Amino acid sequence: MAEDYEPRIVAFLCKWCSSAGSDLAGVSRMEYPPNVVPIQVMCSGSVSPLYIFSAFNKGADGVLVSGCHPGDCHYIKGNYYARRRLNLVKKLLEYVGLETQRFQMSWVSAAEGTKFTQIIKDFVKELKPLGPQTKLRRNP
Amino acid sequence: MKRTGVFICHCGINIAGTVDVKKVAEELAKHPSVVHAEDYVYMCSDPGQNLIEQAIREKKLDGVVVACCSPNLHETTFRNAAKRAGLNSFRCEIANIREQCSWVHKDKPKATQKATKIARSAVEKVRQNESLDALSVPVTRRALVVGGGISGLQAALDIANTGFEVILVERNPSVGGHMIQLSETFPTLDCSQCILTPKMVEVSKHPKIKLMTYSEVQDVSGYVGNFKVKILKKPTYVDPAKCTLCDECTKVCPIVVPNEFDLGLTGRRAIYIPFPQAIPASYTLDDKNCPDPFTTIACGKCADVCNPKAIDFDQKPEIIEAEVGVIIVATGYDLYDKENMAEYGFGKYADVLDGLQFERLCSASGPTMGQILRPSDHKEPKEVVFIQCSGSRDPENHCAYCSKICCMYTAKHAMLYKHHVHDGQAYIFYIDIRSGGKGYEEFVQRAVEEDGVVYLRGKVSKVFEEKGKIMVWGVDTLTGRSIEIAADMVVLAQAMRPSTGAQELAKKLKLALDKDGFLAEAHPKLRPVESVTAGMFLAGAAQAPKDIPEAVAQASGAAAKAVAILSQDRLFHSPTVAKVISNLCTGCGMCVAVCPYDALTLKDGKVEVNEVLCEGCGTCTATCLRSAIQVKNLTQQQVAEMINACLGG
Amino acid sequence: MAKIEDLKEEAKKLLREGKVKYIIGYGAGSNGWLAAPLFIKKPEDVDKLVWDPTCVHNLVRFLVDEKRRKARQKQPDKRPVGIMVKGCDSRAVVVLLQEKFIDRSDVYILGVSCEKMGVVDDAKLAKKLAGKKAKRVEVDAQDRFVVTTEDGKIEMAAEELLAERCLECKANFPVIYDLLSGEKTKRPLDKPFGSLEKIESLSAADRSSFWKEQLDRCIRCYACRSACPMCYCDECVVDSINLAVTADTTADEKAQRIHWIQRSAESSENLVYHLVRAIHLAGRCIDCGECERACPLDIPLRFLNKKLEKEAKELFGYEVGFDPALPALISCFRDEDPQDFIR
Amino acid sequence: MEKILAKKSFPQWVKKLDSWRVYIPRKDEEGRWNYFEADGGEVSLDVLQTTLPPKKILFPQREVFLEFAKTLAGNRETLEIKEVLPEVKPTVIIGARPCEARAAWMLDEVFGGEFKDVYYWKRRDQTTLVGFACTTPPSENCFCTSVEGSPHSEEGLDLLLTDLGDRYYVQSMTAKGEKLISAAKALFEEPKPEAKKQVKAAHAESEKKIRRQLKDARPIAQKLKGMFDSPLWDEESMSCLRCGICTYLCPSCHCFDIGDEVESPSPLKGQRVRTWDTCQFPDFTMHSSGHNPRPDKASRLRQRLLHKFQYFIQVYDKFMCVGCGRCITLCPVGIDIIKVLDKVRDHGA
Repeated sequence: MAEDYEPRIVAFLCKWCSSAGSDLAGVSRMEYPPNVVPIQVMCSGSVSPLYIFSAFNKGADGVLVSGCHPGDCHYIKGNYYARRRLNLVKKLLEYVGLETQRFQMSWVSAAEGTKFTQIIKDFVKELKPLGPQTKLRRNP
Repeated sequence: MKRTGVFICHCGINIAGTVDVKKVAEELAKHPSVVHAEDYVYMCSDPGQNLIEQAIREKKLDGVVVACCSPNLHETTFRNAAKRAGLNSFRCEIANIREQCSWVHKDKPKATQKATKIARSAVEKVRQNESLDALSVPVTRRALVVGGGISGLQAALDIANTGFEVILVERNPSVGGHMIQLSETFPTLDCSQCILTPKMVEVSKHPKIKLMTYSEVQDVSGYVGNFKVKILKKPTYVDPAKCTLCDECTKVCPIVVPNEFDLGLTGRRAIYIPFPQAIPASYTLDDKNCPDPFTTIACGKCADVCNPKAIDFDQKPEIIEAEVGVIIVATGYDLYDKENMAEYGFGKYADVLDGLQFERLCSASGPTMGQILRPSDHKEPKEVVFIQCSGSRDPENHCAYCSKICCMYTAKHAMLYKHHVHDGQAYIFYIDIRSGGKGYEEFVQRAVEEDGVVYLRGKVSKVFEEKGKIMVWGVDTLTGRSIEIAADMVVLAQAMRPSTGAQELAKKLKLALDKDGFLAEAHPKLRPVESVTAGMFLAGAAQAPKDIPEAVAQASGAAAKAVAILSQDRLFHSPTVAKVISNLCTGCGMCVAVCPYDALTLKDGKVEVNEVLCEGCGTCTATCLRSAIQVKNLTQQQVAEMINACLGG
Repeated sequence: MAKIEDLKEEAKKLLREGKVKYIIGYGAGSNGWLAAPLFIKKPEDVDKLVWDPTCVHNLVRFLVDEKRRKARQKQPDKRPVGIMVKGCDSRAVVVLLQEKFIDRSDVYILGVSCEKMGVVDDAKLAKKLAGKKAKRVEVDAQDRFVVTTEDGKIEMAAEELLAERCLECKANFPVIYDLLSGEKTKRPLDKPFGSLEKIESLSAADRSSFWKEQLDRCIRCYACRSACPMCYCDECVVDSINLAVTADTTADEKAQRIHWIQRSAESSENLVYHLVRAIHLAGRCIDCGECERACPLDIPLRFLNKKLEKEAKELFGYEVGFDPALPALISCFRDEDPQDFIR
Repeated sequence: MEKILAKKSFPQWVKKLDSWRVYIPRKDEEGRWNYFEADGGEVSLDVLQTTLPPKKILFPQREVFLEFAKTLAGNRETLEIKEVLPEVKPTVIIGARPCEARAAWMLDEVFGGEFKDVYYWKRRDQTTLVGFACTTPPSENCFCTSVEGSPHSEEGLDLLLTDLGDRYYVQSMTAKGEKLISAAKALFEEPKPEAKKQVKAAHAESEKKIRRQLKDARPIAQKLKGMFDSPLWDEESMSCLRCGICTYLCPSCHCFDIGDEVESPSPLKGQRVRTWDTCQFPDFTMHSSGHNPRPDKASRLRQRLLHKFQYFIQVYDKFMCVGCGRCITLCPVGIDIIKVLDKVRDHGA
């Protein structure tokens, strides 16, 4: 793969934990690759499978959904629904041949700036060798 | 919306150091719905805010995006600025290009590109934002407290003392809860009844508190500030106003049943007063046992001897409806059921007791008038074995959690025993000693040093009766020796469980329970006294095992939270709540099932949103198969465009 | 195969007494060997009902039409509709009840047990006959298929002709019914998801090219979702239209049409369409196979839905179409739901 | 021009057509017939009916009309619009059935006339249709003879090949057809008189082999005029699923939708495309007011039949049905256009 290939990642971050954790990474001046563009949602439970399919369709090379750890959801149980729903999405995407690394989910608390940073670093590292995502992408 | 303004903050060099803010403004100006884009060194400063206000007025902006720091910091600042210029505050959105961009990247062109995407995505969002006004509802300035134990009493008093009305509902004939059964309390050994009864009296006399004993909550509807409750008042068949407490009725009553207050160590009549200091001070005719279920005839002897004619057999259950603004649930605990501890001979041998029974034996008002005697033969026990963690910390067989107070009360029990029986010996089997708390560790040390209590680290393997003794086999894991004690009495520190009926009540109140059946708090760290439902609060052992000072503290905390609501005329609520696109809704109810706040209901085959209950989490949105439910100002349409913006360019 | 004389008697009685509006059943097809849906309004037409292994259709789909029809009528006839269901179809009724799409009182369920049999797979039959045309497909007393062609009769063992889904059937007799024809014969099922193994064992790249090849054929005629009893939405989320507009719908609302995918039958759009359909059927598909059968381009759609059925079972212990009181798969969770895929 | 082509020379002929893009029906592993680009490989001659008619080549399911993009230069916003016309290489469709060619001839009428559809004609003008006379009906539901067609109809075709055992009898109707013959002149021979007789016989025989028949198509068309409000439509559409099979796979159905596919809203960029659409989809007639003049399956089935057997005849004096039988064969619930029209004929009788 070309050295200058930069994967494009959309990250759906829940407002209360993961977006706050990402803020903490900023406040702590941690550094991670700029390949990820965040979209703040209220809760990981609100992330529809359609968002994920759509992101890949519009050209994302990777999609991340991040929410509060189990038991810590600001809305009590939204992340549990997300966990179940997105597990199915992941299995389905793998089944149609999308590389398993392209769709990821994580629990990042408001205190886990380091974890968020590491997740993004790893994600970019894992996506690079795969090259651009073309399977769901319109007009690749 | 077609007239969006974009304002890019340099934040000194915090943003401008890594992001080419001019370039971002330039790029954003190309967006078809952006009519104004500018950058400024500190947007949050007064001149910065003025720029925004001025642009809104001059360019008739109908949407504003401020690309700056995290929305947690200045969203309110900029929304207020927008509002001052006559723009609805919900038409202002923040693009976080500092914490989530400039501070975490070094490559300027790439950071600039990313900041552009973040800002564009915010433009897409704001373009479709609706103007919204905060929702507001009036508040019924009255509280309901469920449970008349120490937590409920404390919460009721704290609220009433601020001047708001309180309805206190207790299902037993008297308030007092488990605390009134205790003899002395750790770590100070002051008399439990002596410190509790003044509070009970205060509650009963308080002009702002309506005490409803022998009553149960039947139904709750409504939402924060506006709950409607139905309370079932069970008949006591005795008019407390007329009753003189002469006690003639109990003398003639022929029916004897186990006394709940003494945990079955004594009996009571079918007409009874639970304990002498009961509040309200009155008798109750227990209609489960009178008339005798076998003869089904009420003998009427009590009424015959009642001079003031206080007994009224015609009393009927009453349903009392009330409106309240907040609800505090303080339903307390029960001890782990005896049936479950057959391994320790509990329920099989009369001299194997639980902690509360032992409290009664120690109590001056108890069945033995404060003398510690074996229930089986009324002899003084000379060797007593106390077993901690009886049912606690045993995930395989019993409860996984630690019941928290047992270490302390067992130390107290052993100490009290030694104070009564100076030549006796107390043994305590324990797993760990958990004595965190003010004066607690010293208290345990005192038990060991002053009262010679023998602590044995290990589990008891077998308890059985032999020649009038209760044989206790166990292992001291510190020495590795097996231990055999021929005890006269065994006291089990039973695990604490949520009180019976709490689960049923939780269902009525639509409160969540944790995996052990205790009421779930809204957040384990940050919102420990709030329930998951707005306007409902938790106090005492109903939420988790806790001791008296903790229960009192939580009760006061819950009261303060309750008063914070009651002290307002109206409650305001974020308007970014769910809305239903009715033509698309098929009424399948999937969203209703996932809503954590019971904000959704099915009516005539369509879903309806109770906006006051909705917190706008959007889990319903992702669940709906037909996109028929959307959160205002973060609709799927908006997210779809945001996704597009994040990937474009 | 069960005899349906009792069912016919009941059907006649229901129609005679006016207890049902009409009965949806199977009749002889007008063309070829396959049965066709039959709508019976008069008792004398009941004898046109047939029950044989060519009764492949899931008639529950027509309850969706019935609901739409009722919604258009000012004073709808509220009597139930009688409907013939096989085991699989009955599970579709359960899902519709679960999703409150219909009420139990809307249907009079005439259940028929497949007993040891099932329905014929048209592709398998075509392959077996290699160009010859079948006129009739019957079952003999030994549960073997007898296929009548122009050149005479051919006998075949059940497994050779039965649809793959019948070989993986979890409910060969109805799980909900008002009247049941035939026996409740349980049959062993060693590999409930055996047919998936072939695709699952492929590498990611091979799976990708397999599905690309299959889905590139899609012409978006939407026969799959049209044949599906669970695709009862008035407007599918992938349609960038707003069918459900009324006179009160504002221009703004009309403008807010989400273009999740394009209508164009292109590789990416076809794939996303089928992914959305699969995920929306997770925990709802009862494997009646109608989408696959209806597809004129023979796309093996069942493998998409079956995969998620398998995951629902293995990950969450969820089985669809047996209990109308159960919450939907994605409307519930267990504390111990797997999360090994989460970082 | 009439010629003879030996069957063994047929693949050679196809190979010689290298300055054309050649489409030919081929069977895939699963036994499905479809039109594929002939890549010089095997050419199969026992062609059954393809699932999709060659309509998809003349009138593709998706066609870009124009591309648009907004640009900002200084303060001036400009919308750039670029027409996209199909770049078409001369194309031959070999193996088209006479009915399918008749359908192309109908598409010509629709997309031609006073307002010519440039996109269609860009392709059509470059396309040569080589038909195979159906000496064996390719489908058990063929009924071309009932709708004024025949298994050896020449309408719309440039060449017609008739199977005479070891050779084809080749009739050329147009200059386009002759061009194909001249591309490999050496392979073609002059027919002998008895071959002419044979071909006539084969054609006559082929008509007899058509198994299905719709009687009195013209009188039915007349009768349909009075049946707009008939309860028949309701009954016949009961089992309809409202899918698009019958129309998408129909060689003569040609309805389409035009829409914008926006690739990026900022800066605005996208394409205007034409895609197939069908009267069988509920949103086909949806008005932006929310009113739908064809709100149910009955009205949509009626539309399909009236378009084919009434409206089209009024305008072009032709049935817009060529009797290929695809809609019958592939309907998942067995709706049979012949049976429905039979009922129309017998209605009220």
